[in-house]
Amino acid sequence: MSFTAPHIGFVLASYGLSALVLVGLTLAIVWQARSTMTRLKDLEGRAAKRRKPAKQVKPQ
Amino acid sequence: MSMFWSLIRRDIVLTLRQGGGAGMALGFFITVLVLLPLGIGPDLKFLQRLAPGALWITLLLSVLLSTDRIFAPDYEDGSLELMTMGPMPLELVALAKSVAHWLGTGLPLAILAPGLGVLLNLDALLFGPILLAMVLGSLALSLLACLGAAITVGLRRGGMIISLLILPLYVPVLIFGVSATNAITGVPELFGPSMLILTAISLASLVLAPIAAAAAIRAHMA
Amino acid sequence: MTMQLSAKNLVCRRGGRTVFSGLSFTVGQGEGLLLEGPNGTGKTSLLRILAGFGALETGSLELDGADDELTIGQRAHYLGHQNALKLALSVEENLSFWADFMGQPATANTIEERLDAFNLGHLMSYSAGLLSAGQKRRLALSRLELVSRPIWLLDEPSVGLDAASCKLLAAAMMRHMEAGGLLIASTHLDLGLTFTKKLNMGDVAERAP
Amino acid sequence: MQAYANPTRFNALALTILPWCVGSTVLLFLVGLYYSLVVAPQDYQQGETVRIMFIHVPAAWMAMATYTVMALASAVAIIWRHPLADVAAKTAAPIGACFTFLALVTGSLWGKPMWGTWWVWDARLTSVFVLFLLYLGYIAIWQAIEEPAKAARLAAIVALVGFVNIPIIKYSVDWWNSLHQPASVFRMDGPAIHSSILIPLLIMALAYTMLFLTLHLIAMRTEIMRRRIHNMEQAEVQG
Repeated sequence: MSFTAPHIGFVLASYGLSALVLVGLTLAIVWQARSTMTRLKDLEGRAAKRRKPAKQVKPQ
Repeated sequence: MSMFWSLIRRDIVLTLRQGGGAGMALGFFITVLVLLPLGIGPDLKFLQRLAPGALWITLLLSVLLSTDRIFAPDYEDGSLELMTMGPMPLELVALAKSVAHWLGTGLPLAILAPGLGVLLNLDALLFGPILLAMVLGSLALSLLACLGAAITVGLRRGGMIISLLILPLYVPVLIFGVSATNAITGVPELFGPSMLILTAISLASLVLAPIAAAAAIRAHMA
Repeated sequence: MTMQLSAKNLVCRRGGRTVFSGLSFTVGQGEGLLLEGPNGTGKTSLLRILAGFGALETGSLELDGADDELTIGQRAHYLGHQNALKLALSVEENLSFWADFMGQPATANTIEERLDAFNLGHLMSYSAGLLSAGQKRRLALSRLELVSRPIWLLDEPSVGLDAASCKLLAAAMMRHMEAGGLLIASTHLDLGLTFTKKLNMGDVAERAP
Repeated sequence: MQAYANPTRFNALALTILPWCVGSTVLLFLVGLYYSLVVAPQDYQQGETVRIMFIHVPAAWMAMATYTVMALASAVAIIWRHPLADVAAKTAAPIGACFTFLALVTGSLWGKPMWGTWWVWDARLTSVFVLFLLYLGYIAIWQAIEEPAKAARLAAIVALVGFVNIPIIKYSVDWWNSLHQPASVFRMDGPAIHSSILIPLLIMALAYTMLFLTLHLIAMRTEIMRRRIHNMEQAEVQG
């Protein structure tokens, strides 16, 4: 691919933009996966803590 | 079948009494027709070329304007729930609602369109075709509008979403409606096929839209 | 052939929460089931599920003794907190629409009789928008007898009614049961009506896992 | 806990094939880009700008393919009420919308040197634009409804209605296009597909497909977790 050809700017622009959008999409999805995972771990942790303590008398 | 007509009669009476649907849509229709020349310029020749497309787009938007009032009032006061408990299947309820909306909004505009077309210097030859095309096309517009209303009934920003959901579905009606309208002055032999396809779209919507609308209402009821 | 509605260990879950479970009851002709219990124990959910809104998680719900295959909802009146009235229409127009829509067209004087049962007869031609909340509630109640349906599902029907109107409501419910109708109602007020069966949703929920 | 049985099985399955997907996606992109940018010859007519086709056409294909996936998943969700089906449809939409957006932008960038304007109402570009609106409508429905179960059923209806209308819209736009422009001077995918063009095109198409699969799996796992969180929070609040 010669970089001096006419309209080469358009080729670079379209590849660049495609890369930008696809990488951005990938990062967004991975980041969402991470943050949801931590939220779930934190919730499961708290739920486990709640079940662990000894059974109190059932409040009337 | 008197159940079917009772719903249509009630909706028409409500539209007339509250002066909502028909009046608002007509007002909007005329306003847009006045704004167009102000925006585009008074050149009659140019406006004439523009007229069929502009009239159809204005019809589309006018029908869309009154869409979210199709089911919303019944949903809010509990009538919609009661209608799902009637002996009549929900599909026919949706069909009756669509026909009522068509008779209240779409049809009057379709009949008045040629007259109002004069504002855009509509070619006299086109009065007949545009009347016929709009009468047929507006039925499909109301059926699809009713589908959009059923999907978004009770939603907070329902009105906004309706246009996003329904306008893409209006594309075929617009294309064949406009081509049927100006076929006479353009390519005359196109008039027949465009009109037939437009009618086909309306008939297909007559069957499919109420089915989807009923499914949407059931989803809302659960 | 007597009609009977029988439910066996119904379970209803909404958004991950068990609304009620292990619920069983039967309501025969001429019988009335009173749903008791604090708020949030699923009285409204049960009535709405019987009317056809929303689905059960598990459990069976049968209506035996019914000939054609109408759903329970199509055989029932459901009265929730809304009155399903169009304020732009007159009192008579509201009722005549629902009579036509439900497939039992009514003449003007049948409508007037039903309105008299809730002493609204004199308001026939007035617009529903002029009515007070109590009058609107009574207008909705008069629909129950205008369109005859074997099953009544009433969710706190006496809300917004004064003492006199409550008596009219109790009388209507009595007439319905005597005519062999089934009645399932939830209410906090003592309507002066003896229900043949009672179901306390409170302790049902307690037993639920 | 029946509702979560198969999603947990799905999670396990997804975890096993995910590394393979990521690996093949990266590999395919490397090979594809090499072929597209280096190996493929210049076009005698368009010169270098023909290379834009290698990312425009796959994006347009994926835009259509994703909507088809959404429609199929929605059909399964409505007919068999399978909990995973609407998770699949919901998570595919944003990815599909990105592909559609890319198809539009690269189409415009490709058209500029050819037709001298950024946007030409070419039949294909117009249909892709309407498809983009269908995507936005579908995503908007999910956001407008709080209760997941109701949102799922309504979104499924919107996807199916949209899917039924795509061929009608496509046909009417093509017909409309031929009405006003007898024959568009420049055909998007060139007169004949020469192998030197076909190979990079197919590799890139495969790369895009694998990228979709990878992202879709990750997004579905996230959605399943998000629903579990939603239910746990609700259970906690209502006690």
